[in-house]
Amino acid sequence: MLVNVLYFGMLAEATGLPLESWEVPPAASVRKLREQILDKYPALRDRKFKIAVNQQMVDETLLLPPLAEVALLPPFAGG
Amino acid sequence: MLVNVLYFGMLAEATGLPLESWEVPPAASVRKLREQILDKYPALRDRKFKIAVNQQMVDETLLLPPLAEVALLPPFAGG
Amino acid sequence: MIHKPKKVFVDGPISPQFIADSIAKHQSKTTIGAHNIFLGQIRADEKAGGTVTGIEYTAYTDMAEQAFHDIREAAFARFKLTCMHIYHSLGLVPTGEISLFVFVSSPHRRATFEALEFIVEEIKAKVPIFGKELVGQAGDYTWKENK
Amino acid sequence: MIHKPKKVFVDGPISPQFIADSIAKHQSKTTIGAHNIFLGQIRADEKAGGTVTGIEYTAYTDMAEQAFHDIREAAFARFKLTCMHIYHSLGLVPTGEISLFVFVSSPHRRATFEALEFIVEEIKAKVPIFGKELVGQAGDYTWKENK
Repeated sequence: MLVNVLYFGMLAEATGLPLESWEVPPAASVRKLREQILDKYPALRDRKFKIAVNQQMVDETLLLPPLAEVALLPPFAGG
Repeated sequence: MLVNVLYFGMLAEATGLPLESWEVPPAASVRKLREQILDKYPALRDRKFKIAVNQQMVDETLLLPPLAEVALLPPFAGG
Repeated sequence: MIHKPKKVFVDGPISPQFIADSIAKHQSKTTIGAHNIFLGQIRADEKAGGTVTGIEYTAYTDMAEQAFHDIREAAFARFKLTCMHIYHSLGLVPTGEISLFVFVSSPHRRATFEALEFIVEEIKAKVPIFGKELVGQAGDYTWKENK
Repeated sequence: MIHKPKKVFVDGPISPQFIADSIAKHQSKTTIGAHNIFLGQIRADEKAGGTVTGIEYTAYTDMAEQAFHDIREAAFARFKLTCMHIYHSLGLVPTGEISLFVFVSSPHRRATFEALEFIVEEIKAKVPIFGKELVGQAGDYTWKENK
């Protein structure tokens, strides 16, 4: 199952790209995807980030829907 | 002893003048002066006001110094 | 720190352009991170005699200037502010126009929120300013009273 | 009441003139008695590598616009407001310039104080906007994080 992952700010800097498709097992959780991403980009282990799925903040137990838009969000700095 | 009395806003309207000299007994209190003023201008009995002496809010037990600047202040409306 | 007495009263309404110029002057003060501005605007309230068309402000000016000065000093003592400006109208301010402009600046937002509210409440309660609300077209009026 | 989604993001700094124009547009709304404005300005903070010269803002724009919309709706539901406007910069905002402009208006002051603080805190906490603080002249930078 494919999901689209967006990286922002310092995370895009660490991965070297803003957007990437990931293949995950059917009914994979956010946590599972997070682990795959950290395996590929160990530099992200030191960074604080939260995860949004389809533009909603979620916790890691959520099961990813197909074609989910997943965003890795570093600390907010608006204002 | 002479004191100068200033009337503002709706009070000046009721007295018909903004400024007036009053003769009061030596060591007269603010309350005493207030009574004299209300006797001369009964219309002021219906009006809310506070009294400042030499530009400080005071209570009515204060004894008036000679040549005091006494101000009758209706409710404030700044802003 | 002693802050020099500043002119607060302006003749008639305070214009949006005056506010813009005041904001622009603070762009060289690069320790500022947050500005907070309060504006009082004249409402077209409905009264028994008709609609309010404006407020004519008068003041016990000597005492009022001292009161503004005391409020400034108290706010600088209580809150970590970089700048503070207060302007208030005298004379006629028509409905829809601005009669009070309070402007505080600080490195961080918290001080500006607390200071602005403190200053506005103090002005309303402690400064001897009087307002005649002009009502309708026949020359009627009522006297305004702060709550 | 449904409020139509409004454009929040602007390219680069927010000018004092833009703020003045926004204030002027409210003079025809004669139920308004109080305006309250928050401005975020870029500080020249000292960092290890030198002085901050500006912040480069990026955002997850789709989610951010939805977050701004939700904050607007929540503020209209909680506070008795006549108007509310929020503008935030994207791209480079140099030190001393304004990156956030929040503007609330109401018949009475109390609602504006409470609403303004609520909105600013919500924006800082919930809107996915990211800031790269440019430091010194050698191309160094740090990532900003709201507290």
